[in-house]
Amino acid sequence: MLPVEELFSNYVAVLIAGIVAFFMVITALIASRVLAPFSEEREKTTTYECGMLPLRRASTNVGNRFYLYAILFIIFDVEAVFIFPWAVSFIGIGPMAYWTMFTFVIILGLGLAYAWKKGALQWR
Amino acid sequence: MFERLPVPAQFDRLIVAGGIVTGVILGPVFLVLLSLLLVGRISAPELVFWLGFTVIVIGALGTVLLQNIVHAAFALIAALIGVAAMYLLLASEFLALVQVLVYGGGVVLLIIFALMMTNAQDDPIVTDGSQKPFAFIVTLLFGAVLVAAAVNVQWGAESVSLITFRDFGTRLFHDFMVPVIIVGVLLDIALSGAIVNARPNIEEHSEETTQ
Amino acid sequence: MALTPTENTAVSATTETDVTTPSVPAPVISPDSPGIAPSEHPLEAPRLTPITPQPGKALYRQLLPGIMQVPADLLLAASRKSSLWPMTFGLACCAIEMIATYMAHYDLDRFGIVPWPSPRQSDVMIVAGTVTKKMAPAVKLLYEQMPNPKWVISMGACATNGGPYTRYDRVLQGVDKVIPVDVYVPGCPPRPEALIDSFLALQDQIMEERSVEGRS
Amino acid sequence: MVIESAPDFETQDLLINVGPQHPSTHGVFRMILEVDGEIVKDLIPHIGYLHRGAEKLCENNDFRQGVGYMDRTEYLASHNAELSYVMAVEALAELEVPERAQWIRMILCELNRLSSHFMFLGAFGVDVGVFGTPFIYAWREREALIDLFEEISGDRMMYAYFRAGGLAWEVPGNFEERVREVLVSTRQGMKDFDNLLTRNEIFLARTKNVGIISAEDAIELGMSGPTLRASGVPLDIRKSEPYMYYDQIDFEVPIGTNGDVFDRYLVRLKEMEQSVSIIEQCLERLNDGPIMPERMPRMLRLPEGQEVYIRTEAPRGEYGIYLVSKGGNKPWRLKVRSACLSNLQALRKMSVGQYVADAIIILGSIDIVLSEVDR
Amino acid sequence: MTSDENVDTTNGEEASEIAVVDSLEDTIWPLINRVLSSVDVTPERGSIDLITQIPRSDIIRALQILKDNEEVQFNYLRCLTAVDNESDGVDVVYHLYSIPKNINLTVKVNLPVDDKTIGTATEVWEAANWLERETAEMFGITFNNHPDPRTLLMPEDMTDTFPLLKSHPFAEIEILQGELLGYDRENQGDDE
Amino acid sequence: MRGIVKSLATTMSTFIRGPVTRGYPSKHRELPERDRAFPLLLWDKDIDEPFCTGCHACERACPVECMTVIMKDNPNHESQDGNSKRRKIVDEFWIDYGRCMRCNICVEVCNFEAIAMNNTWSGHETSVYDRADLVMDLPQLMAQSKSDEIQEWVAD
Amino acid sequence: MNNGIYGIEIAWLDAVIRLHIIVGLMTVVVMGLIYVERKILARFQQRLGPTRTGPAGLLQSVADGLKLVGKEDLRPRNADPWTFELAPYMVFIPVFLGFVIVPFAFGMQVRILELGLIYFVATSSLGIIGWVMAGWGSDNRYAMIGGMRAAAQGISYELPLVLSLISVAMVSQSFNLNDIVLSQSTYPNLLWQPLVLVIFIIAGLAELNRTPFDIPVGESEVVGGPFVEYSGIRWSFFFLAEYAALFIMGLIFAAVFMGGWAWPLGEELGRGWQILLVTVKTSLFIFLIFWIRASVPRLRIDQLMAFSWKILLPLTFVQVLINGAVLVYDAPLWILTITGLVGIVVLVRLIERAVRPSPAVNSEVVSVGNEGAP
Amino acid sequence: MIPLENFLILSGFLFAVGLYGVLARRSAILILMSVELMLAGVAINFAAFAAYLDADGFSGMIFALFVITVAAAEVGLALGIVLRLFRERRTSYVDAANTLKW
Ligand code: SF4
Ligand code: SF4
Ligand code: SF4
Repeated sequence: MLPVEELFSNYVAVLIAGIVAFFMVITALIASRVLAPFSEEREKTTTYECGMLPLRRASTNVGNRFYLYAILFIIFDVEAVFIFPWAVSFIGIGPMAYWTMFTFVIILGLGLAYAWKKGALQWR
Repeated sequence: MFERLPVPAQFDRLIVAGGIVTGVILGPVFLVLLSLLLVGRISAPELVFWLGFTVIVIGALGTVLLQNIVHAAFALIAALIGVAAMYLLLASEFLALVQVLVYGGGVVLLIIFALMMTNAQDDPIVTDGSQKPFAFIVTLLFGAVLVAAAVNVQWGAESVSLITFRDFGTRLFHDFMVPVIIVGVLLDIALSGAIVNARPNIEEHSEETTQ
Repeated sequence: MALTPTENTAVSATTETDVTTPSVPAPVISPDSPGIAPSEHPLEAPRLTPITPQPGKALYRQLLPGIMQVPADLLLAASRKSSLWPMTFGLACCAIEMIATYMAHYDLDRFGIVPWPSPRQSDVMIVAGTVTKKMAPAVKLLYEQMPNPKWVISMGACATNGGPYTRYDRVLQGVDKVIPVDVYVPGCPPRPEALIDSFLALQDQIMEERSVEGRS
Repeated sequence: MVIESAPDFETQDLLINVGPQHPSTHGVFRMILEVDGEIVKDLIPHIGYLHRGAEKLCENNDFRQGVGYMDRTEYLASHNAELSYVMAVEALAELEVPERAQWIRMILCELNRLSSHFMFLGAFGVDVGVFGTPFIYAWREREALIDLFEEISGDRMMYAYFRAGGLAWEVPGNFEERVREVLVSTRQGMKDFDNLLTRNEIFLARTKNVGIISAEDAIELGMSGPTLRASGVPLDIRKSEPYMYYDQIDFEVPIGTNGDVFDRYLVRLKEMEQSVSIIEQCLERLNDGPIMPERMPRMLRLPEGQEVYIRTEAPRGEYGIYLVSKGGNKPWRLKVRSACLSNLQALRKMSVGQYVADAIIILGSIDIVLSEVDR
Repeated sequence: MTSDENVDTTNGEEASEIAVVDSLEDTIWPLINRVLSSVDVTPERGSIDLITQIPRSDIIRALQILKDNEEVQFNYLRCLTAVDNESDGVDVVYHLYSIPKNINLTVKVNLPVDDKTIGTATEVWEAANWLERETAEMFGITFNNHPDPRTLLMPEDMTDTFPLLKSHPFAEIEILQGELLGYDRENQGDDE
Repeated sequence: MRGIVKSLATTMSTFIRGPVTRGYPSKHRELPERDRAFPLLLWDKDIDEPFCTGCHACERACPVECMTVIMKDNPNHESQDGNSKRRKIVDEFWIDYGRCMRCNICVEVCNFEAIAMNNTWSGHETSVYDRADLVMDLPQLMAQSKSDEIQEWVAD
Repeated sequence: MNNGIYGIEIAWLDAVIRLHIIVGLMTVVVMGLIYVERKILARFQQRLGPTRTGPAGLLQSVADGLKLVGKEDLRPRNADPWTFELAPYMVFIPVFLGFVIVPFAFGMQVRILELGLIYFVATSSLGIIGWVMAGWGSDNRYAMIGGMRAAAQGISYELPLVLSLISVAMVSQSFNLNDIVLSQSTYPNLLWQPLVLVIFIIAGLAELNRTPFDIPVGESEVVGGPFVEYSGIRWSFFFLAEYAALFIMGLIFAAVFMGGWAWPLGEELGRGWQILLVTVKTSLFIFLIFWIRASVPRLRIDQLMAFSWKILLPLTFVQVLINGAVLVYDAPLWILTITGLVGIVVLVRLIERAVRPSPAVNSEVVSVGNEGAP
Repeated sequence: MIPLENFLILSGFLFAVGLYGVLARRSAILILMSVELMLAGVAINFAAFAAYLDADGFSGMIFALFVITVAAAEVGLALGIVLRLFRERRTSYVDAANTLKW
C-alpha cells in the first residue's frame, strides 16, 4: 500500500471503531429498553438531592478558578503541540533545534512563573 | 388504540437521543454513501469526506443557529472533529490530531467554562430590529463569491502528497525557528493578558456586590 | 346486591395489588379499632400519605410471550438477586449494625451486595433506624427516586413499627406507613447476621416473584 | 437596543444541599452549603431528622426502663451513656455502688471509648477519601470489642447492663483474660491506623490547618471532649471533677495545639492509648466482691423535689444528665446534655471559608452521633 | 435556704466530689453572693452543685456578671434547659461551669405559665444558641432577641405543640396482637 | 511520599494477614450463652405445662408495651386433680418481636423464671415478609423450650 | 485500492473483525477487572469479596451487568435531554477509540498508527467533554460540580501525561507504539526514565479519576459526581468506560515503559509468551492502582491542581529539556537514569515540603500531667 | 480522489457560516465560537492547498498549525476579556460593551 492509503486505512479503522462503539451503546440501550421495567411516576424523575426537593436550578456559576486553569491548559497544550514534531526530529537537525526549543520552553516557563506569581495557580 | 401499543412512553427517548442524531440525519447519509461505495461509484476517502462534510455542516449550522449556548458549544465540537477528518483526508495526520487535542479537549472546554461562569443559557431575543437578515444576506453573498472562486478556477492538482511527521518536524524547526519562538512569545502575551483579565479582582468584586 | 361497575373495578384492583404485593400490610388496621390515632395535625396528612407503588411494566413480557418469557424471567431474577445494591442510608442506631454487616467480619460483598450512595443506582433501600415525621418525606422521595425494580428492607424495631419510640408523636410508627416494605427484620438492633438473613429472604422472594408483573 | 428576554445574569452562589441522605453526614444530618467556586461562604445546619423524644419517653418510664433509652441515645458509646444515667439515679437515691461494680464500669466505659473512637477513625478515614479501608480496620477491632461486650451483657450494641446501684449481673469468669486479649488486638488496630493515616502526606495535606477553632471560641461555644481538647483546652471531666475511681488512676489527657482537624484526629488516637492504660490499671485493681448494694429496693423510688446534674466524660465529650425528681419511680424531667449538639454548633464557624471537601471532613472530625444531637 | 438535710455527704458519691460538696456552703455561696450582690439571688442546695434562683428580670445581667467577674469566671455554659412544673410554671435552668476555677453553678429562673418569655443568653455565651432554640420549641418559651429563632429539631410545620410539656400526650400505640388480631376469647373454648 | 509508602505497606500487611470474614450463612458461630435474641417462654418438663402463670408482671414492666398476656385458671391445678402447683396459668401470650427492644427486663421481673431470652441462632433468623408474622403467640413462644433447643441462661 | 471484494477493501473488513475481537475482549476483561478489583480490595481489607455468585463469585460481574440491563433507566425531569442522553456516547466512544492503537503482541493490534501516542492523548482528551456533558445535562448540583471538577482535573493532568509520553518518545525517537516497543527489546524505557514513570503513574491515576484523584466522583462529597442521575444501562456505560480506560492505560504503560511484548524475551519467542508478558506487565500497573486505591486518601481540588501545575509540570519540562540535551549531544544514556532518580528525590522532597507549609503552624499533641484542668 | 474544489467549498462554507454567526449573534461567547469556525475554514484552506499544490514544501501545513495555535491563544485572551466584561457589566452581550469607558 502507498503510505497515503495506509494512513487512510488506519483512520478508517478509527472510524469503524467509533461506529462499533456507537452500536455497542445503542444495542445495549435497546436491550435494556426491552428488558427493563418502566413506569411513569412523576416523583421518580425529580432531581436527586439527598432526599430533599431541589433548592434551585443547578446551573449557576461555578467559580472562575477552573477557567484560569483552562486558559493555562490551552497555552501549554499548544506548546506540547510544538514539542511533538520536535521530539522526533531534533536529533536530525542538530543542536540548533534543541536550543530553539529550549528558548521556547523557557519563554513559556516564564509565562508559567508569571501566572504563578500573579496567583493564577492559587485557588484563593 | 395507541395507548395499548406495547411501546413504552420512554421508548421515544431512545429515538430522540441517539436516534435522531445518527439514525435520522447521519444514518441515511451513511447508507447512501455506503451503497455508493459498494457499487464502486465513490472511493473510501470520498465516503469519509462526505460523512465529514455532513458532520461539519450540521455542527457549524448548529453552532450559529441553536438557541441554547451550551448546545451550540457541543455542536461546535462536532464541527471541529469533522474538520479534523478533513485534515486526515489532506494526508496530515498530525494536524488532525492537533485539531482534536487543542479544540476538542481545550478550546471547547474553555468555552464551556466561560459559559458556566457567566451563567449564560440562551441567546437573547432582540426586539428592536435584529441583525439576522442583514447577516444572512452578507453571508450568502460572501459564500457565493468564495464558492464561485473555488469552482471556477482550474487548480490542476489531483492527488494528495503525504508528509511524514519527521519531515514536518524537520521543516518546522529548520526553517521556521523564528516563528516558533515568536509563537512562544505570543502565547505568553495571551497568557498574561487572559490572566490579567480573568483573575478575580477581590476588591472590585466586593465593591460590585455591595453596590 | 349487584355491584356497580366502579365498585367492581375497585375490588379487582385491590385483589390485584394483593397478589402482586403480598407482603405489604394494610397501613391502617381498621378505622374504628384503637390502633393508630388518626393524625390530629392538619399538616401531617399530606406529608405522610403512603405511596401507592406503580407496577413497572417490562417490554419483553409483551415481546416474548409464553415460553420465551420464562428463561428471560429466570435470568433476570437470578442476576437481580445476586446483585442487590442497597442505598447507603442510615437513620439511627440500626445503621451501625448495617455498617457492621458491610464490614470484614460479615462482608455483604460476598453476596454481591455493594452500597451505592445515589438512589439511581440502587435496588434495595435498607431503612435502618427510626423514621421521624421530619424524615419521612425524604425517605419517601428517595424511595420514589429509585428506578424499578426496587425493594425495601425494614431493619429493626423502629422501622418496623416505631420500636421503642413508637409512643412519641414525632415518630412514624413504621416505615410501611409511607412506603411498601418487602422484608422486615426484627430486633433492636438486629444482628448483622439477621440482616444477612433478611437479604437471603429477599433473594428467595425475588426468585419466587420473578414472573409477577410489576414486581421485578 | 432592547433586549427582551435577558436571562438571569445574577451571579448566584451555588447552594448545595448535603444530607439528610448523604454518605458522609453520619446519619441524617443535613447542611446547606453556600458555595462560591468550591469555597464555602455559609453553612446552614439542619438537625432534628432523628428527634425521637427520648427525654419525653424517659419521663414515662421507670428508672430501670430508662437505661434502654439511654443506650439508644448514644448508640456508639452506650456504656458511657448508661453510666451518666445510673449515676444520676444513684446520686438522688443515695445508693452506694460496690467497689467491684465501679471498677467493672470503668473498664467497660473505657472499652466503649475505644470502640467509639475506632468508629470515629474509620468514618473519618472514609470521609477523607480512603476507599473503605479505615472503616474496615476500625470494624475489625470494634468487632473484637463488641464480641466482648456481647459476652458480658448479651447484646452487641444496646447493653442495658448498668443498673442503678451496680451492674445487672456478674461478668463472666474469664473476663480479665478476655479484656487483655482484646487489648492486644486493639493495640494492633491502633498501630495499623497510625501507620495508615498519621504520616500519610495526603492525609496531612487534607487535615492540617483545616477547620481551626481557637480555644476561646471553643469554650464560648460550649464544645467539649476531644474536639475541645484539640484546641488546647485540657478540660477532661475525668480529671477536673473525677467520678468513679478516676482520681486513683494515672493517666494523661492529650491536648492539641492547633485546633485543626488533624489535632482532633490525633487527640483521639492518643486518647485511645490512654484508655488502654487506664483499662490495664483497672484490671490490676479489680477484686472480688458484690456488684449490687446489699439492700436494693425492688422498685426504685426517688425522694421528692431533688435534682442533680451529672456529667461524665463520654467519648464525644461531656455527657450530662439533668434529672429532676418529684417522687415516684419515674423521673419528672430528664435532660440529656449532648456533647455533640454543642460541638455541632461550631461546625459553621469552622467551615466558613474552607473548601467544600473540607466542610465534610470537619463534620467528620466533630464525630457526631445524630441520635445524641437530636435525642 | 432549703438545704442540707437532703445532702448526705456519704451518699455514694466519690471522694473528690464529697470534697466539692463540703466546700459548697463555705466557699461558693459567699462567693456568688458577693459577685451577685446587685441581684436578688436565692440559694438552694442541689445534690452536687449549688443552685441559685434568680428572678427573670435580672437573669441576663446576672449571667453576664457571672461570666465576666474575675473571681468566678463562669465562661462555660454546660447546659441550658427547662423543667415544666405544670401549674408552677416553667423553670429555665442554666448549668454553668468555670474552667479556670473549676466550680459549678446552677441558675434557675421561674417563668409563670401564662408568660413564658425570657431574655436570651446568647448575648452571654454563643453556646446558648441551639440550646435555647431547642428549649423554645420543646416548652414554648420565647427567648427575646434570639438571633436565630428558627425551629431546630421539630419538623417545620409541627411547631405549634410543645412535646416536653407535661400536658403533651403520648401517641397511641398500634398493637397488632390480642383482640386486635381477631383473637376472640369465646371462640377459644376456655372454661371461663 | 514516605508516609504514602508506609500506608501502602500497612495495607499490604493486611493483604498478607488474610481475611477475617465469618462465613455466616454457611457457618454459624457459637453464640455466647448470654446472647439476647428475643424472649421465649419456658416449658416445665416435669409437669408438662408452661412455667408462666400469666401474672402480667412482665407485661407491665416492658418499656415498649409489646407483650400481651391473658391469664386463666389452671385446669391442671392440684385442686382440680392435676399435678401442678400453679393456681393460675397463662392462657394466651403474645410478644411483638417487631417492637421488642431486647432489654431483658421481662426476664428480670418474672418471679417464676418463666421467660428467658433465646440465645440460639433461631432467635436471630427471623426475617418475615409481613410484619404481622412477627407477633408470636403462645405455641410459637414455647416451641423452642419444649424441644429443648434453648439453653436457658439466668443471671445470678 | 482495488484489492477488495465487491469494492470493500480488505483493510476495512480486517478492521471490523479486529474491532469485534476487541469488543469481546474488552467486555470480558472489564468484567474480569471489576471482579478482580473487588476481590483484591476485599483482600486488602481482610474480606473475601464476592464468593456466592457462580463458582468463587466469578459470575458476579455478569450478574451485575445483566441486572443493570434489566434496570429502569431514568432521565430526570429537569435534565437537558440531548446532553443527558448523548453523554454516555461521548464518554464511551473516545475510550473505545483508544483500543485502536494498543499492542497486545507482535502484530496483534488493530492498527499501527504513526502517531499512536498523540492519538491516545487526543482521544482521551475528548472523553472529558463527555464528563462535562453528563454533569451539565443532569441538572444536579453534585453532577455539575463533579463534571466541572472532572474537566479541570482532566486538563491539568493531561499536560504531565503528554509531556511524560513525549519524554519517552524522545528516547525511542518515535510516537509509533510498535516502534517504541521494538526499541526496548534490550532495555526498557523505565531504566532511562524513572522520574517520567512516576509522573506517568500519577497523571494516569488522575486521568482515570482513581484514588487519590477521584474528587470528581468522590462519594463522600459529590455522591458519585457526574453520574449521580444516571441509572441502569446508561450508568453502566460510564462504568465500562472507566474500566476500559484503566485497561488501556495499563497496556500503554506496559508498551511504553516496560517494553511491551518485546522486553525481555525479544520478538522471536511465540505469541503465547508475548501475550503473557503483556498481561503480567499490565496487571502490575492495575494491581498498583488497586493497591493505591485501598490505601490513600483523596486530595482536595486545590491541592490537586497545585500539585499538577506547580510540581509535575515544571518537572516534566525539565525532564524534556534534559532528554533533549543528552540525546542531541549524544551523551550516554545512563545520565538520564541518574537525573531521573535525582528527579524522583526532588519530587519526594517537594511533596513533603508542600505538606508542611511552615514549621510555625505545625501541631503536636502534647500531654498534660496529672494535675487536671486549669 | 477528492477534488481540491470540495475542500475549498467546505472551507468557504465554514467561513461564511462563521461570518453569519459573528454578525447575527449577540452573546460574545457565541461570536467567539463563530470566529473559531471561520478560522477552521481558513486552516482547511491552507492545508488543502499545501497538500494538493505544494508537493514538497508544505509551508501551508505549518501555517495551518500556526493558525490553530493562534486561534487557541485568541480564544483564551478573548474569553478573558468577556469574563471581565461580565464581571463589570453582569452580561456577556457585546452590545453592553459599546461604551468604551465605564
Ligand atoms: S430499632 Fe432499636 S437499634 Fe434500631 S434504630 Fe430503633 S432504637 Fe435504634
Ligand atoms: S412470663 Fe413471668 S412475669 Fe410474665 S406473665 Fe408469665 S409469669 Fe408473669
Ligand atoms: S425484652 Fe424488653 S422489650 Fe422485649 S419483651 Fe421483654 S421487656 Fe419487652
